[in-house]
Amino acid sequence: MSLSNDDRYALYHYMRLSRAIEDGAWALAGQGRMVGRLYTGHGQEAIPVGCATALAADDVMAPMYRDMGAHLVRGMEPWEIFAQYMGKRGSSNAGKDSGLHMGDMKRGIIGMISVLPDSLPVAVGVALAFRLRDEARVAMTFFGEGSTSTGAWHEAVNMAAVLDVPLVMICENNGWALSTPAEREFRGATIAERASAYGIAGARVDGNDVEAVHRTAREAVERARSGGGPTLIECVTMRMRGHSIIDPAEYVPPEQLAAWAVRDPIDRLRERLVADGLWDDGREAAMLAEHKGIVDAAIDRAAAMEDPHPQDVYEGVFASDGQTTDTATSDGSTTTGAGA
Amino acid sequence: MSLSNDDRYALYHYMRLSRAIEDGAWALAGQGRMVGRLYTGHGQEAIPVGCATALAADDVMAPMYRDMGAHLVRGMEPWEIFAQYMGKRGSSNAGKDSGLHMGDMKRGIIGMISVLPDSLPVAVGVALAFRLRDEARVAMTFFGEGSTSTGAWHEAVNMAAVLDVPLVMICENNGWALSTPAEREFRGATIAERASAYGIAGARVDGNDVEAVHRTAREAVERARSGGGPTLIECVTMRMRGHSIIDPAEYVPPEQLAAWAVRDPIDRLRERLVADGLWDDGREAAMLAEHKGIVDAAIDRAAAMEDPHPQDVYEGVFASDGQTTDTATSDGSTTTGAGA
Amino acid sequence: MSHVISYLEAIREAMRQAMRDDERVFLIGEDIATYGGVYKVTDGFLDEFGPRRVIDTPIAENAIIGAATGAALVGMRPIAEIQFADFIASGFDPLVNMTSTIHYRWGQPVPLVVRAPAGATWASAGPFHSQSPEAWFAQVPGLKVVMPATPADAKGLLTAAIRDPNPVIFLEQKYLYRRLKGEVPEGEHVVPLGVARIARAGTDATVIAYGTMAHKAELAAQLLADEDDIAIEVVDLRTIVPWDRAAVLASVAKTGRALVVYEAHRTAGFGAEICATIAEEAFAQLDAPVGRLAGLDTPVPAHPAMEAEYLPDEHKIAAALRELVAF
Amino acid sequence: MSHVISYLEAIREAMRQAMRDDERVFLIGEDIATYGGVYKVTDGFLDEFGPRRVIDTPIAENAIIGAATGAALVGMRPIAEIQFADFIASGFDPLVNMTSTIHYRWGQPVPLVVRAPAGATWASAGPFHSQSPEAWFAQVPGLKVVMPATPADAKGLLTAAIRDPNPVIFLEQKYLYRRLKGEVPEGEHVVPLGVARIARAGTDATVIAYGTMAHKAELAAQLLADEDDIAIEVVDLRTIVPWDRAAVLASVAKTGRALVVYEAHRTAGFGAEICATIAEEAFAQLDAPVGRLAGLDTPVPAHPAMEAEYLPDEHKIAAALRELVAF
Ligand SMILES: Cc1ncc(C[n+]2csc(CCOP(=O)(O)OP(=O)(O)O)c2C)c(N)n1
Ligand SMILES: Cc1ncc(C[n+]2csc(CCOP(=O)(O)OP(=O)(O)O)c2C)c(N)n1
Ligand SMILES: [Mg+2]
Ligand SMILES: [Mg+2]
Repeated sequence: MSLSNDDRYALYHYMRLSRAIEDGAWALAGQGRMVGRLYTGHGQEAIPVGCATALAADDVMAPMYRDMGAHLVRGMEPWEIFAQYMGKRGSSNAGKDSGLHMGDMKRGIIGMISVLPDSLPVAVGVALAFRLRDEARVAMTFFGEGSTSTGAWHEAVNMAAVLDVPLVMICENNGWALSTPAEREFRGATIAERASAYGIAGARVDGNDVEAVHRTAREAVERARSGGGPTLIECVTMRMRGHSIIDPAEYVPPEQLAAWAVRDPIDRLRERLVADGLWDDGREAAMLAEHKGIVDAAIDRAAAMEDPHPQDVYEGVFASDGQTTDTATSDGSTTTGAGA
Repeated sequence: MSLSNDDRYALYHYMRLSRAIEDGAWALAGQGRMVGRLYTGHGQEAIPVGCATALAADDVMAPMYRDMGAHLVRGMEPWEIFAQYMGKRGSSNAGKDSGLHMGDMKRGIIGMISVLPDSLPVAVGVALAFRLRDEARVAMTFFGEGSTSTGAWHEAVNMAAVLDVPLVMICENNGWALSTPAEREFRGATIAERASAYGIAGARVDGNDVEAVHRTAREAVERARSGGGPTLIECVTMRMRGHSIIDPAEYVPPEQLAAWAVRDPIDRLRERLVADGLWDDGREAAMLAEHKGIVDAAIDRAAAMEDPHPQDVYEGVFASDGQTTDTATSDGSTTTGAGA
Repeated sequence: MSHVISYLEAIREAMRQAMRDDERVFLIGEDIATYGGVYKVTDGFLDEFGPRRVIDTPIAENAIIGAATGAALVGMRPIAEIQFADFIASGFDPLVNMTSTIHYRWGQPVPLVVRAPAGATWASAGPFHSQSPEAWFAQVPGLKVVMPATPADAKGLLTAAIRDPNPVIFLEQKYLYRRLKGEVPEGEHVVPLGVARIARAGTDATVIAYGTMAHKAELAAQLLADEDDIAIEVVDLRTIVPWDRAAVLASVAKTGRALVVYEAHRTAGFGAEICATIAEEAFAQLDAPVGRLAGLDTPVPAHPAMEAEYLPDEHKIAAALRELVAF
Repeated sequence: MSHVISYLEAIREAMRQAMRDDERVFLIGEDIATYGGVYKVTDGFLDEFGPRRVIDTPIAENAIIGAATGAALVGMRPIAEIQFADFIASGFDPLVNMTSTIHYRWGQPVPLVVRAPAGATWASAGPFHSQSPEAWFAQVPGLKVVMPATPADAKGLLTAAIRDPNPVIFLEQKYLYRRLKGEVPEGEHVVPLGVARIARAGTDATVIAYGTMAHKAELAAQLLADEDDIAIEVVDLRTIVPWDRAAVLASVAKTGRALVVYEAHRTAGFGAEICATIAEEAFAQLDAPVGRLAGLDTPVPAHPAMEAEYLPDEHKIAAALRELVAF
């Protein structure tokens, strides 16, 4: 499972672009142009990117609100993300919900909700359906370490274990759940060690090493695909900004931030690429420029889109008959935008 | 922590009396004289008896529906139990609820509800209050292995661990949750091994050996009382009857029942007492006769009690002001019967 | 072709036919496979459909509902059983926050049925095996709520629920399971959601009810016909969400008098919604205030003497109707 | 002695005084200690009262409510904070099944307050940070439900809630937190649960509301006084359970016209209970059908254009009142 140069470039690209988009969104929010609040994955980019790249096209993933990179890997376009952030009529949630709560079954993305970690039991069901239909498909889902304190988390992990479904569960242990440090969320030393108590495979990996994350995820995905059941992966990282854009996070010790700043996942991969003779300042500058262009164009395109109409609020509470997912094939479903 | 002869007699007495009461209730139910359904702890008597005897008088316990012996240890009188079973006006639940859902703060008993395992988070709060008030008191609670699959279970165990409260959690692993065998409730080898993942003490004990159960519980109670935090104890036993009186339990392999029949906790303690020269047929006959007398008298006394009046239904939805628990002392509360 | 079967058998028949017709349909819940469910509704299903389509789970209402939702999102048509409606509270969050909002938020249908035995038994099932939680779900946009009152409707509405592209809470009336038998069409039988049943035509007053109480209302109407020569119209809503306002208003326009009956706690029960709607929409047609008869604002007590006091029944309904007609 | 403080400061003041007066009172919830709560309601409490009385928990709504219940049973008076009312769904079961029934079942009081910021913000908080779940709890016997509309009431009702021997759901209106300031008595201030406030006297019609909508109703009444010379009486319920039927009926008897306004989803919202009660009890006094204005039967949408369409406000209330008065 060694990574090709192209694989490594892709990992780098997705992480960098994630950050560029989130930086763009941060500025946008500062200008009061966002609908809803901004939560970012600054410093954690290696996890969604490293994991989502381990999936096949017809696998399904249920990301959380910091997983920008996972959306990009699954083919979400930057302008779609900004359209969502601005609550545009033609966006994924059509202005009805906000943030990275974007669902799109064509791309195998389950849209999350705010209640934590409600995508996890849903992902168990996705994986269960794959198993029941004998499809060699895998589901993957992401959650923070704080979310492991919830009952929903336990019920889902335990059910995944008992029903032996092809599911990869990614814990992004970024040290904090809002203002609560990990040691006040749980008393065990790690999340990964819980795996054996559930009777499933577990792993703990440096969440700021995208290649290590990717390898670990790939192993888990292969295990799941070949009937080996679920895996719980703990990716150890650090939340480098406040919980959301309005949180100055004064409760985080500056030393902790400093210690992690030097472990930035983007810098680390770049340094390796440079060391391997695969990257240089020229390429870096070109990528930054390219990404800036992408983000600027995306913002412009999204900004030009139509805003929701007040009357849109009445549409879509219920699906209508014709609209049903009438296929149990591997592409699963036809999707209708919430605004349709 | 060796057991005195009197201690051992007491363990034997409580187990035997539990069974006598449950046998009496079984007959009563057959006569259609019970309100609500009967669930018994046949074959599991060592657990509630061995554990409840490890508590001090001002400790608090939250039992489950099979824990007859725990109620007896805490001073519940057999006639009170039959009054409850018959839904009498002067019973603990005054006919409003049924079965072993009897609460009585004077005796430190939290009344359970049907939803599993809702007493567990409540017991966490009891233990938390003890810690906050610096009282050297302990809370203990009981649940089946099936109940460990629930979100409530996980949230409570995790919170007990993080808040480091003086709580002893007793899992009665009797192999079955209604028709579901333990291996379809969880995939880990044991419940006890979860303890370390939660960062707390754990133990696994032969649940049909009342002395072993008692010693294990006592250790945990002492640990909790001296500030050592919560313990999760798994008592391995077998449900020797159906889930409730109406369940013929045809799904249980006869071999499994046969294998456990020879490990009956009452027989085992008696054999040991006999071997130690502390018990003989005469004593046994006397105790059986005494218990029969207790049960017969209890049934008669309960049967003679008044039935609830239809209008009682309107009483007690809300507590009234005067009735408040206005003390934070170690005896905690004044209790008003539900029927009052 | 029809046959006479019980309410419970009608439910079984709907599920069996759906599972035979559509391989996407599967069952998930506690003790539904080997045991056939606590009320034996799925008895025999494991043998016929095998362990992939009749799945026993751990005790985990949240995960059952969440997992059923996930399976629905990728093309399955799960039927989740919650052992007792009372325990839906343990899986409340996914239903009201996740499952119900998916289509609204991102346009994906969630074809899912959550079945649960609901209501009291008149047999001391007590506070945690007797609840009627329909009002909670009626307050949540995106969930449909069904409460059949007859065997034929149990079959027809469950078939419609399984085919519906939305999450449907199907509250089976455990009191009726074995007690109520009736003619049920043998083959395919679909009763559309949202269309009330005029259970009995009448001119003097309208009773609006659903589930067990629709059954009791029919008994009460018969009592009044027999004893008082009063002609009561009984409107059985069948479904709470959506509910058939037109049928209710048409009946009230005809009779000028309405009594709403439900078994759940009176305060903030779904019947309040019906009363409020009638009061607003049929103001000019009403010859008497809209009456309400419901379960008490207390937990459902175990002892039969109190349980009977708690529950509306045909005699209480008849008494309320006599008063209403005399107004 | 009184001072002018915000709705949020009033809540803080009630809690601070209760904690100073009664050592049994303590706070438990997520991010309430170091962080002072997501809305900073408990800012400074950790410093004043220390970590034993201001307890940060893991993310575990079920265990928070369960544990608070247990502490209440042994003589404490916990105040549990649920970070957003929407997340009460994750701790729904203990509230509706365990906590609410203890006193009924075995006579032990459960003096417990569950505080939660509720309602929409008119600022795009979206479907999971905007809900008004009061109807769920009104349907559950044994829970009291409070929704204050003014700073003075926020303080006085919270003080009463903390002293009440029953579990009380205290739904703070996050829209009002910093927006609404008012005179609040400085020392002890208790507003009894179950007594409505006549926020404004009038003769032409009655608006019944609570929480943010009571505030909006006052604004609407002012609009109608200014622009139309219509005298609206505004009844602010303050508490949903118990609710002050007498005050509502007295006002309706006086004006003959009633409009019920609430922010929650219209169908099966608590307002339906008020409408149903008025329709039944004040039938003879009504000159017009009881009107209802509520949130839509949709999730609360994020985008401001749709959120504004979703929410009742003073203009919509005024329009509905004009129609009502003209009936
Ligand atoms: C059930 C529930 N309770 C509370 C919240 C409020 N909340 C939002 S994010 C958050 C912290 C989450 O921490 P973690 O899971 O570690 O994810 P992170 O934000 O660190 O990525 C909390 C408590 C919620 N969304 N859901
Ligand atoms: C939350 C919840 N779901 C389902 C049930 C129905 N139920 C009652 S007892 C039981 C099995 C419990 O098994 P276990 O915890 O092992 O206890 P045991 O009966 O074996 O002593 C179930 C599923 C319940 N009471 N609560
Ligand atoms: Mg975190
Ligand atoms: Mg068991």
